[in-house]
Amino acid sequence: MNILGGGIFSGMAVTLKNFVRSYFDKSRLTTNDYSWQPDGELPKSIGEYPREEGEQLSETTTITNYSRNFPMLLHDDGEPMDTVRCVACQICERECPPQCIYIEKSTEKKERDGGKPQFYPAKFDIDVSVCMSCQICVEVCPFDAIVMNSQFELSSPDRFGGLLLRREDLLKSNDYYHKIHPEEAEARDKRIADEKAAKEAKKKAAAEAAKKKAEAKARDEGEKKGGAE
Amino acid sequence: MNLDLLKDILIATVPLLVIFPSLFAFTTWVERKALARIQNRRGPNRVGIPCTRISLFGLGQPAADGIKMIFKEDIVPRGADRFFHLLAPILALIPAMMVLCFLPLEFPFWNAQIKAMRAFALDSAIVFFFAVTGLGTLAVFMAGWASRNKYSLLGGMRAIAQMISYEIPLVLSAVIIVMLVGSLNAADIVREQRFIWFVFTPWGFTAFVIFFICALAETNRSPFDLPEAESEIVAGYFTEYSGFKFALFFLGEYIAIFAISGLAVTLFLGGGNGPGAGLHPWVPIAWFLAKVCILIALMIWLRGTLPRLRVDQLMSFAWKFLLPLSLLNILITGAALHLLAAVHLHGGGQLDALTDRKVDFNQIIEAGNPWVIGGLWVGSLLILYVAARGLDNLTRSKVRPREYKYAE
Amino acid sequence: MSGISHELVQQQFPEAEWDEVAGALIVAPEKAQEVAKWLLDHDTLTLDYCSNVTGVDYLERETKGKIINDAGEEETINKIEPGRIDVVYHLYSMRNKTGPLVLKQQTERDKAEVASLTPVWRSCELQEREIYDLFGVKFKGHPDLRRILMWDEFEGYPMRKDYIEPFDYEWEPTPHDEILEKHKKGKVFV
Amino acid sequence: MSSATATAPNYELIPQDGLETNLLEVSMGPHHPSTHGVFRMDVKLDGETVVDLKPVFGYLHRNHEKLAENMSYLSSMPFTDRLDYFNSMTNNWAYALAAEKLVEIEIPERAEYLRVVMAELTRLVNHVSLVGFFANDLGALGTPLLYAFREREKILDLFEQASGARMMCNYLRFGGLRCDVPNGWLDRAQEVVDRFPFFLDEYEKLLCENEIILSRTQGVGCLSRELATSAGITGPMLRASGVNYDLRKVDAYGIYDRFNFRVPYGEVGDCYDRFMVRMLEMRESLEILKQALKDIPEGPIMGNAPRVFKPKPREVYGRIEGPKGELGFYIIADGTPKPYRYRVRPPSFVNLTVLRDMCLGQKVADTVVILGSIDIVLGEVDR
Repeated sequence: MNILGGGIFSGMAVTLKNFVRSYFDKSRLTTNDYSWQPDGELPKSIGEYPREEGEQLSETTTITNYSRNFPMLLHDDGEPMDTVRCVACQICERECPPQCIYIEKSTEKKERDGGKPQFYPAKFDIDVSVCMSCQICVEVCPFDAIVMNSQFELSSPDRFGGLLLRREDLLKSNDYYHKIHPEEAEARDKRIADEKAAKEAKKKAAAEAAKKKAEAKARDEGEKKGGAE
Repeated sequence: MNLDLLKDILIATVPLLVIFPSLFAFTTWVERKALARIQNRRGPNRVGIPCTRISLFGLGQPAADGIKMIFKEDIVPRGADRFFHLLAPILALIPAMMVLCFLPLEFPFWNAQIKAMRAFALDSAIVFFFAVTGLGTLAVFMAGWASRNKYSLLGGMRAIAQMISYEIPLVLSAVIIVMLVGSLNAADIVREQRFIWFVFTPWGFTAFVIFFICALAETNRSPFDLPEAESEIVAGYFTEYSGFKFALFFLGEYIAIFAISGLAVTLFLGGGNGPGAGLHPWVPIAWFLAKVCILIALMIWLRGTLPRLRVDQLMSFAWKFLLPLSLLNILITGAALHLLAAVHLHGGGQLDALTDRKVDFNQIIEAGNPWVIGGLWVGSLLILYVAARGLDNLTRSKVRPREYKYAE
Repeated sequence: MSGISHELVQQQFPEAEWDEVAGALIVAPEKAQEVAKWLLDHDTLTLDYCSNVTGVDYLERETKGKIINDAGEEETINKIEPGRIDVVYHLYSMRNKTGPLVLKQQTERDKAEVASLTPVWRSCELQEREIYDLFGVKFKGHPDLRRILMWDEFEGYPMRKDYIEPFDYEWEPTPHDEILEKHKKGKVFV
Repeated sequence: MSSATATAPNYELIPQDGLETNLLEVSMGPHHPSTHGVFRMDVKLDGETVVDLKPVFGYLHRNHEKLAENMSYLSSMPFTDRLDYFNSMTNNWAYALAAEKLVEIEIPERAEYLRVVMAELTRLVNHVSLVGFFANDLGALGTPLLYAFREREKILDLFEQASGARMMCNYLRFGGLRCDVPNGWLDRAQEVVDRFPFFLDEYEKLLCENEIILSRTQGVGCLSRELATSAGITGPMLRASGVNYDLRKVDAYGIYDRFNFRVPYGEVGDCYDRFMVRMLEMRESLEILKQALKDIPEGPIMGNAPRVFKPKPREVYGRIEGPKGELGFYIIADGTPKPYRYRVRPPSFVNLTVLRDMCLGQKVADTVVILGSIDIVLGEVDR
């Protein structure tokens, strides 16, 4: 038989315990604890951010290696527009669920560093007030041109223009991508390299096969000739 | 104009007007901080001294809140009764402030050797206290009615029902003390607790528990905060109050809490009595305030733990549990007092000649046979506990924790 | 979970059609309540749980069908399939833990009306109201047929395939061309 | 089996001394602290007693189904996150399950396990925050809610590390998962799972035997077995009414048949049963999680899904046991990359059918408790 009001007393014991323990046991605090975050750039307890007035996190700060916020356009080393990976195929524009991407294809092709001439986006706008950070555009992109940025301090006093990211705002280098999502970027680069290697190997194989064929043909012909002699 | 009288009045009242509102500010901070810690949060920790980076654990928060409240727009709903809408918060504050005067706080500013100053040395202080606090109910209903809001109206209705119901066990548990002391004067009651605080007697303890529960209900504290039940009727009677009017309500509510805690301290916890109370005239005041703070801490703790009762359960708790129990308590107190007196007289004790009463309680305790008194103590507690359990079983017979089955 | 054989139902109600592609049993609205009651009270079926109720709108469309013409030759002609609205019920049995059996009622688009199965399964109550709201299908015998998701004054049935939404009267002010221009000029009312 | 709509008790107002009496009509919501979003209950009160109640929906209606019918199959995956925004993982799974029925895709073992892990973590998130909100509705000033949210945060951290987002995970794909979990994630998940029972013990001590909670919830909002079945109530609410029907057991979708777990059920079907069934279900979820985290194999996380999802004309209905009840997706494919008809069967919407029946004759304070015990999310009710 329990005592009168026993449930209330046991509840009060729980709250008293929490009251006392909250001063000693950090894991009890509701405040979010990012101590598992590998790099030390983030305040250990994000609950106290910003600690100083006007404190800004550095541009490459990410909450986690997998965090995603809004998309950005990747370019390789060199002049951004010369090495932009996007070829304005407009798949992401079609697939974007909230339809926040607006692309205008260039009229003529442009020479790339070490590649064929390609189209490029004359206009590439992302309306981040509509974007819902779903990463569908990243998945459907066949050229690995669009990836997720983790920049989250985007507030702007300009209600209309401030949240419309233009092509220039979206262009980010592959190095930057490596900084914010190291694991993901590495995996992506590896995959691209593998694909390229496979392609080249295939090409080589095809070329070799063609060569062999040609050689065989030549030998055949030679033999024929020899036979005829 | 009698200048001395004016001086007396000022000396007696100004400290009250300084101590309690500042205690209010401090309590809001403590409450927020303590609730935060109970809930494993940090609580207010930014506001400190303005223009510096010193945050002082957020102690500046009440001041910041107060300033914000004053500068907020005062919104009166269209169709509300403007006059009563304004009157209600004022009327909520005034009775609460008034009853502070009946507390046995003796400020030694003036001629301490001759007489300590008390605001109101009224012989029937306890009766007056209950009479004046009853006015607070009116303010609450006025607010509920004048707002022209259905939630407010529901809150006002709840407040009336709740406060009237809980007033009865509240008064009945105070009657115990009056029986023990034989006086309605707050100072007499405190003086009577020189040796033993009434909370350490079985009847006093039961009465204290009932009194405390009723005090929670009277001041709309959790788990009896039905008139302002946030999850049900938005904010109850002050749904439509904003800015300074809201602040007044808030202040009135807290002052009422101090007043009723002060009364509980006076009646059950020995008022200003405590170790070293005779050393300096300020010590009893410190003791008194410390005890009030302990009661308030208890209230905060309860608020952080308990959910709210429902309105019919609240009523049945008051009428079917607290009321019979306090009546029984009165019965047992009377019987015990007679028994004690009989034993006392049997043992050759004398009646108190000074007062008009048969026995002086303290005298009996001091002189009595410890076995008799101990037996009485245990017996009364047992009877009261069994009675409480029985009443509990009667009122909530079907409510029990359950066992659950599993399907594989 | 095992499915439920439709043949059992067809034995009792021979006029019920079995649609192989959809895997659904098509019953006439007049018969629907009777079939539903029978399914609910049947000893072995006991379809006591109606999980999902929804409508499907089919516009009038041209299909190519093959017929044998008078001359006995196969000929491809254009058939016009009239538009219709299906009301689909997914039925399960909680007691036997079997299901589903898909029940369909079909009705024409202009004067869409089917029988309400709310008297048989309470779970249809809100879902049928939703179909009434979004597809404009009237349910005969429904206790409380009002709009549910749209407001009472709303006109049209948004889930129909030919619904044309009115001009964006409650748009999110997003910074794009024309709307941006309008916003710059000031508050726009349409 | 009774299935007729409950009618309000025949109410007569007795005029007293020539004074006219009226019922008090209160419109609770859409901006009310305890309607869990923009939901409205038009309540008619006699004093404090509820005489009539009409739920009003649609404040958050955005015609999710129409949106999905106008975009490709994959594109509506992120929109399913927004249905029941507490449980994006299970929403994803329900949609993926339905879509995978359309085309035959083999799902890799690791993906199946991770799906179960995510779904059970989601169940923990949902139940723990529901119980917190429920206590808040009862008037417990945020304390249980904040304890619950602290634990929820830990699980949301796990989601964030795995999928990049805390709530709108968008993690499942037709045929598997979008990406694998990062290194060390499974250990962190194990840690969270190991520590969760301590929290549950404390929570049970705080709430389950509290006299006030017992008297506030027992006998309030009773839902009979028959009505629950007929009204299509699903999930913990159905099991609280004493019907043993859990799709994880009945359908055994995914790989649920490999795990050893029990299904708690109540007998009375009142708010206390609904509350306790959820508390007990959390322990069972932890059991599943322990087994799944132990057995999880290495391997690929994506099956042989076609790059362009273009199923043949078919009709499918896929359903899973979501934390709130049976979440079903009914898809009609017509051979194009867009679904011809896309229908969500939202559990909390259907569960609201009996709100009125449960509330009639109760006190106004009980309506919020009953509503809280139904466990609705307006993103899903209104879609």
